Amino acid sequence: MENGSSTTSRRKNSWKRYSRARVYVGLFSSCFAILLGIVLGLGTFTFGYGKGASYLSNDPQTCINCHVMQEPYDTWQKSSHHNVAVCNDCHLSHDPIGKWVTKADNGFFHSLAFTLNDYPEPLRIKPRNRQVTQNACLHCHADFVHNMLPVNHQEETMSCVHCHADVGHALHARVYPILEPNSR
Amino acid sequence: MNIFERKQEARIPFVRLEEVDEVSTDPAPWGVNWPHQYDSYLRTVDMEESDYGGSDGMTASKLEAHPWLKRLFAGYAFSLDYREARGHAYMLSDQEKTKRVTERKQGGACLHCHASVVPTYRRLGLIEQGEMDVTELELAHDFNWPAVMKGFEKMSTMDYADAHAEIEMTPDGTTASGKAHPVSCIDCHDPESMAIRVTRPGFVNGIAALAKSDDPVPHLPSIQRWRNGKKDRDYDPNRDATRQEMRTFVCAQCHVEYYCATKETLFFPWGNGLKVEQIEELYDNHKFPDGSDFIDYKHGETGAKIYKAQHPEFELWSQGIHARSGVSCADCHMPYERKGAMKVSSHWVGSPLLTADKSCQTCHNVNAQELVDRVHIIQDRTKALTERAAVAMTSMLDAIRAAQAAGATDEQLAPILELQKKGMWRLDFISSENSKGFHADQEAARILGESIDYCRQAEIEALKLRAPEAPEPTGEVIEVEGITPDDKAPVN
Amino acid sequence: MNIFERKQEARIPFVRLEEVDEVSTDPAPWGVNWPHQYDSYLRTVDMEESDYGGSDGMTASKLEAHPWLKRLFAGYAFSLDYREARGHAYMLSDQEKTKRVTERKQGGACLHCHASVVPTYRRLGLIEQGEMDVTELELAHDFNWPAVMKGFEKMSTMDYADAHAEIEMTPDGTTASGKAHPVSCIDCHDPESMAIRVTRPGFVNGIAALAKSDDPVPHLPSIQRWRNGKKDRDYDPNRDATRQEMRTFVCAQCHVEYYCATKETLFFPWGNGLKVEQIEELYDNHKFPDGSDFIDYKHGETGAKIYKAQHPEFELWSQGIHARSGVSCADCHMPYERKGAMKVSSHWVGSPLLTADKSCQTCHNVNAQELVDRVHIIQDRTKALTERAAVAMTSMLDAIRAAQAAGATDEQLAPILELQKKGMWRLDFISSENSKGFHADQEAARILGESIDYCRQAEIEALKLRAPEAPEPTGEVIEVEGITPDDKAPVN
Ligand code: HEC
Ligand code: HEC
Ligand code: HEC
Ligand code: HEC
Ligand code: HEC
Ligand code: HEC
Ligand code: HEC
Ligand code: HEC
Ligand code: HEC
Ligand code: HEC
Ligand code: HEC
Ligand code: HEC
Ligand code: HEC
Ligand code: HEC
Ligand SMILES: [Ca+2]
Ligand SMILES: [Ca+2]
Repeated sequence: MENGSSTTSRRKNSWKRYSRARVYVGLFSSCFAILLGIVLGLGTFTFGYGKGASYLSNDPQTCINCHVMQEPYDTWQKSSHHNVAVCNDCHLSHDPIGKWVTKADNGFFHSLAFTLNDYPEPLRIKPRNRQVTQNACLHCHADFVHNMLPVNHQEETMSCVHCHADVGHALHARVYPILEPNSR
Repeated sequence: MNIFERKQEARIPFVRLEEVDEVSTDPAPWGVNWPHQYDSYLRTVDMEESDYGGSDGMTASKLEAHPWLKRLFAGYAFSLDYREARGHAYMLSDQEKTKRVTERKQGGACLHCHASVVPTYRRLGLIEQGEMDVTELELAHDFNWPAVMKGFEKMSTMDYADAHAEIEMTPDGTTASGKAHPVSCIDCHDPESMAIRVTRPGFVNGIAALAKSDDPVPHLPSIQRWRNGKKDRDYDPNRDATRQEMRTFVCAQCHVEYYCATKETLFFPWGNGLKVEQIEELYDNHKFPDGSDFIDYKHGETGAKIYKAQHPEFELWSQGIHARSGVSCADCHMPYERKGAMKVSSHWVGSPLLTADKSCQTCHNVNAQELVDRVHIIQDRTKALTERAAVAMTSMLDAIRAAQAAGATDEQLAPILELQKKGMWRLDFISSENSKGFHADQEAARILGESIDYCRQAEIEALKLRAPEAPEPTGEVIEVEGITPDDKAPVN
Repeated sequence: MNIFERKQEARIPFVRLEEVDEVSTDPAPWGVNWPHQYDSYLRTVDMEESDYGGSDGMTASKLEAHPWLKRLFAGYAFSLDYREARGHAYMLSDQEKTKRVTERKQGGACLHCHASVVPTYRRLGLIEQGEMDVTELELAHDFNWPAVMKGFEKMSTMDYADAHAEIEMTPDGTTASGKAHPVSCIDCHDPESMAIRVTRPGFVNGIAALAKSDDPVPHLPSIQRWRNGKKDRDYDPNRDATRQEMRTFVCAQCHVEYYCATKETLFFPWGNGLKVEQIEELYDNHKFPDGSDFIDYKHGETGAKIYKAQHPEFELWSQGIHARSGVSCADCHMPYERKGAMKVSSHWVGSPLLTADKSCQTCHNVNAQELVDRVHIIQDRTKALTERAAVAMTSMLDAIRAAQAAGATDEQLAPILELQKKGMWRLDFISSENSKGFHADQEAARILGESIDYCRQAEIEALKLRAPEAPEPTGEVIEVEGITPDDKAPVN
């Protein structure tokens, strides 16, 4: 019976996500309408140059169509996950609708930012996308970290990257450049 | 970087083989349901060593290791017996055995942090509230904060032996007669949901007082949130705190500075803030219910009014970079460990230096030895400065006693004894804190620097009482010479 | 993958439009080849502010901001004029203008760190080696360390004006007559390969001496490697250091404690190690070539022999967690900035607080304001402790002068003046260090704590000289009272 209650809770949860997703779709299309004009005005639209379509593929290679993705890519290759997870495993929502929404709005807005050359340096993930990555961790590790899940819906789960900052790539990793290898 | 994520799917409730409820102070039945945590919890009887008595099993006497402590505590029970801490399993028996209890009268409040005492608070509270005989069912039924608070206040008026006896009269979930247990699952967990919670009235009152203060606490975001809210009720950690904060608060129920004698109900002095000078200021302005000035003891050698500091781990941690970065006590002292296909929190609470790989390495990408070395660098600096402050403290005492022998009046001595109090309070604050400065390294050094200054100032003022008026300085001040004297030395 | 490797990739081949060689102290031609770096280098004339005078453009007088500095430096040229630092572009003109130079005779060695002086060293060296007329071609041809060393020693014997004139007689790559420039590309870069290099004899000698010492330097692994090697030659940073170490060494050519007057050739006192007490010990045992004891100045008020500390940024950084973690000066002070598709090192060297995102966020995943706040917490603690130490220092001076006025003998005063020296050395070490403790926060607090202790001890000893013998303490020591007085106060 306890199990029963928790499965219903799961269903409730994914419903929440679904409705959120719909909001995005709406938001996305309207932004698109407005911004398309500006962007076309700018001439070469990076979505083409940057093979914006790459956002629709799973091959990390396609991410580095934009040099700003080089560093994540390089550090990902040395990360504990490069054999087991590609960019999109962590940066795309794992439920059918959210997935395409994330692709669409990141693909669009990152292309835009790239075109306008307007983005923070170093890059900082946006809260929305951070939630995507957190869900991704759980998508693969939910069972292993079952103990860490909230005991009720009021409670939170600690952010995985609070402790595992560089599983995907050492971007803000507090690294130790000159220490001898054996000090790692 | 925000360190929690909401909107996660909930944990599937545990399958329970044994029922546990609000009287289950005996950990054994919990252990049947959660064997991994129970096993590691039991390991707190183990004694492994790390430097500076971290997790030292011998509980060597600190008084023998640092004879100056005897003079620091002169006139107070701590000068009879003061030892290294050890594992949670020993907390009750060590308290029963200390000369501070066996050779001096102590208050019932002592048990607040040394026994699984909450059901007893509840029972005493219900009695205070006029119930004739309190049934086990009633005790087990729910937490009942009002009753717990009442019982807590009641026990603060009892003496240690009577209070201890009351615990043994309270059922513990297995035997109706009851048995006193050290800290147990029920002290940190809700038996219904297993969520972590705080159960200690001293902490609940103390943290609410802190929330009311205007001390900025960026490391405790939920307090900031409460302050920005309507404030129509007190800050309540069990309702308001984030899970990550709770991973610290469960420890802050005990690892804090406290007042705990029978002139007043046990309290944590956080009404002005958590910094050493804010706590001092609170004591300076505090009056006992009987109207007298707050004091812990009159110093045995000089008669100064002294405040005793005890293990302010939570307070010092609060000033450190880890707190500021959202790193909780449990992150380091209860690291996750793999148990088969699961991750569980180690309940073998002890020195993180013994588990540096799990406690530190997930965040710090260096080998365990390097991490231990870094801790030792910090602790060695703290230790050297502590010994320096101790020398200043003892030579201050000699100077004050000399001034008294020379017939200095109380009026003359008053400001000097005030300096003594400030100097000793700061030295005790850091030497009674158990991380040897690691929890906030620069803050620990700052406090010791101030301690040295106040002790030396007291010594100076005491000397001045005996020295004649200073004569007018006569020696003239030499004019600046050129940096380059004309007689040049031959090069090489 | 770490910062170091990442930066390696940012390296991009460059085309040379202008030839630059070993006389090119004028940065302009370099700027044609490397416009991005040149542009940011030129920005060092900009003046933006951050607290505590970081990158303060006014170069406010530190003497006016902290009057106690006048008494600290009494009898020494620093008491005439001592200001906030500013951008590299000003280093030469600020030196020419300081009253320390205009109103007192100074040595030629001063230019070691304030001008692009190496080709002049080479020219003077060649002359010393007996060459009649040194051609520009010969000067430009190669670095020639032996000649540079000779010229460096030569200039240490000149006085400031003559040395300055020599620089103007040396070609600078654009005009044959030459012009004196502040630190320039050639001081940190090999004109052939653009690799970073060190060019300052003071540093090369100093770091070699450090390598010979047994001070553990885990933050400088190449020194550890050299020590484990055959040691058949001196440690040579340009051959032995890692690139990441070089990113610190280029700064450590100047941002270090030094001796720089004319009684001896300029040197960095690292022969015993880099810690404050190791440097002190080296000075204690050091003799000038003329056989006299090492000293910077006789204190104007007391006659004590004082060591002057100057900007020990490298030494303090060496004791900090960033050094221990392999974080170089350039990582924070010359962060990478995006220039279109490539990343270049910012040559606008200044306060990282003005570029916290680029300087810190590469490693710390928190917002820029939070990083600035963390720095301020550390600096505020350091500042408070510094002011406390300053009070102890001045009241020490008063007490010593009183004792002198009371007729204390030199024998009596000797140990007191020794304490004064220790206390002042430590205070100066931290107050002349320019990060306000950030580079090694706990170490800075430890040093100030010791400074307070030594100054107060000196005051005490000076008082004792005037006070009568201390009487036997009479007051008996009160026995320990029970913690629980029997008269219990009513609860609440
Ligand atoms: C069209 C060029 C381009 C491509 C292709 C690209 N990115 Fe990005 N990406 C950017 C830019 C520009 C930003 C900075 C956006 C900002 O911060 O406003 C960015 C930021 C991000 C961020 C963090 C900022 C945020 O919005 O949360 C993530 C995560 C990310 N990219 C992942 C990816 C992944 C995964 C891929 C491949 C599937 C990819 N990117 C492909 C240009 C690109
Ligand atoms: C194993 C999971 C994982 C993989 C694989 C992964 N990332 Fe990430 N990435 C994360 C997480 C988690 C964060 C957010 C870190 C945080 O919360 O600060 C992140 C953040 C980022 C950011 C924003 C920068 C920042 O630190 O905020 C970029 C850009 C990014 N990833 C790009 C990529 C690219 C490109 C790839 C593939 C080459 C990739 N990631 C692969 C987990 C992953
Ligand atoms: C696509 C599935 C997938 C995703 C998404 C994923 N992981 Fe993993 N992770 C794995 C697998 C498979 C392994 C085992 C790899 C191995 O043993 O080498 C692993 C290993 C790990 C490890 C152990 C290795 C190490 O780095 O210490 C940690 C920790 C970890 N994951 C954390 C995370 C976190 C945190 C996230 C989200 C930011 C995440 N994982 C996202 C599949 C995933
Ligand atoms: C408070 C720190 C902390 C947080 C937060 C945390 N972990 Fe861990 N995690 C650890 C530690 C410590 C270990 C290593 C346990 C061991 O080695 O026995 C670990 C181990 C793991 C492993 C297995 C590593 C291995 O050796 O195979 C995975 C997978 C993992 N964590 C995933 C996660 C995920 C997913 C989250 C977020 C829900 C998370 N962690 C949050 C501390 C943490
Ligand atoms: C970042 C890691 C970290 C955090 C967070 C932390 N500690 Fe510690 N703690 C340590 C280390 C390291 C030591 C030194 C252990 C030693 O010397 O053996 C220590 C020592 C202690 C000791 C003395 C241990 C002994 O063996 O005697 C106690 C008690 C303690 N901490 C309690 C706490 C409490 C309570 C909190 C939260 C308020 C806390 N710690 C937060 C790392 C941490
Ligand atoms: C109910 C009070 C109480 C609570 C709650 C509590 N402690 Fe303790 N703790 C004690 C007492 C009492 C001792 C000393 C036991 C002794 O020496 O007999 C102790 C000892 C310790 C020690 C020293 C252990 C050793 O091996 O030397 C550490 C470390 C410690 N506690 C950390 C924590 C942490 C972390 C938490 C929270 C997860 C915590 N404590 C919660 C009361 C408590
Ligand atoms: C607010 C919580 C709290 C209260 C109240 C408290 N203690 Fe403790 N006690 C602790 C903690 C935490 C430790 C472990 C840290 C340490 O040893 O400093 C400890 C350690 C001890 C120890 C072992 C180390 C030592 O000091 O020799 C004894 C004995 C002890 N307490 C006795 C007492 C007595 C007697 C009282 C009542 C006067 C008392 N305690 C009141 C929290 C408390
Ligand atoms: C001093 C406080 C304290 C005591 C006593 C304590 N726990 Fe815990 N326990 C914690 C903390 C803190 C966590 C981590 C909770 C979180 O992160 O949500 C935890 C987590 C747990 C969890 C969740 C899974 C996990 O491992 O993280 C279980 C189950 C658990 N404890 C069982 C027990 C049992 C059984 C006992 C008694 C034998 C016990 N605890 C005693 C503090 C305590
Ligand atoms: C959950 C993450 C986390 C854990 C666990 C952790 N740290 Fe840290 N530590 C940090 C952060 C964050 C900082 C602040 C600096 C930074 O942002 O990197 C820090 C700073 C430090 C520093 C430098 C600050 C100082 O006081 O000098 C030391 C040393 C250190 N940690 C040691 C340890 C040790 C030892 C442990 C284990 C007992 C530990 N840490 C556990 C995250 C962590
Ligand atoms: C981890 C980052 C970091 C590293 C590494 C570092 N510094 Fe700093 N430095 C700072 C910060 C932050 C300040 C304070 C700036 C302020 O107060 O405005 C500072 C201040 C300074 C100042 C005074 C700046 C001013 O505006 O007056 C100097 C000079 C300096 N550092 C030189 C060095 C040298 C030389 C090294 C290497 C030996 C070094 N720093 C290493 C961060 C760093
Ligand atoms: C040739 C000597 C020399 C070298 C090499 C040198 N500096 Fe300086 N630096 C100076 C002098 C002299 C000043 C003071 C200039 C003035 O105040 O007129 C200064 C000033 C500074 C300041 C204060 C700037 C401000 O805006 O307040 C910082 C920060 C600094 N240096 C950092 C560095 C770093 C980092 C390096 C290495 C990358 C470095 N310096 C290399 C001599 C040098
Ligand atoms: C070993 C290198 C070095 C030597 C030798 C040196 N300086 Fe400096 N000087 C610096 C650095 C680095 C700064 C910037 C940091 C600071 O201001 O503390 C500086 C700052 C200054 C300033 C500006 C701030 C102030 O102190 O008012 C003046 C003026 C100055 N030096 C004059 C001199 C004179 C005169 C001499 C010779 C007696 C000299 N310097 C020798 C490195 C050196
Ligand atoms: C105080 C020392 C110093 C001075 C003066 C200096 N540089 Fe640099 N420069 C550095 C450091 C440190 C680096 C980083 C080198 C590395 O990481 O290998 C660097 C890097 C460079 C690079 C390599 C690409 C990059 O941006 O990292 C170029 C090109 C360069 N500098 C040009 C110049 C020019 C042109 C000048 C004169 C206008 C100059 N430098 C003056 C210290 C200096
Ligand atoms: C190249 C990496 C790197 C850079 C750049 C860097 N840090 Fe750190 N920082 C570290 C590491 C590593 C530690 C040690 C703790 C740890 O291991 O995380 C640390 C520790 C700290 C601490 C805690 C130690 C202390 O003294 O309290 C603070 C605060 C801090 N950094 C601030 C800064 C600021 C501000 C800047 C920029 C001016 C900066 N850091 C730049 C890597 C870096
Ligand atoms: Ca107390
Ligand atoms: Ca000097």
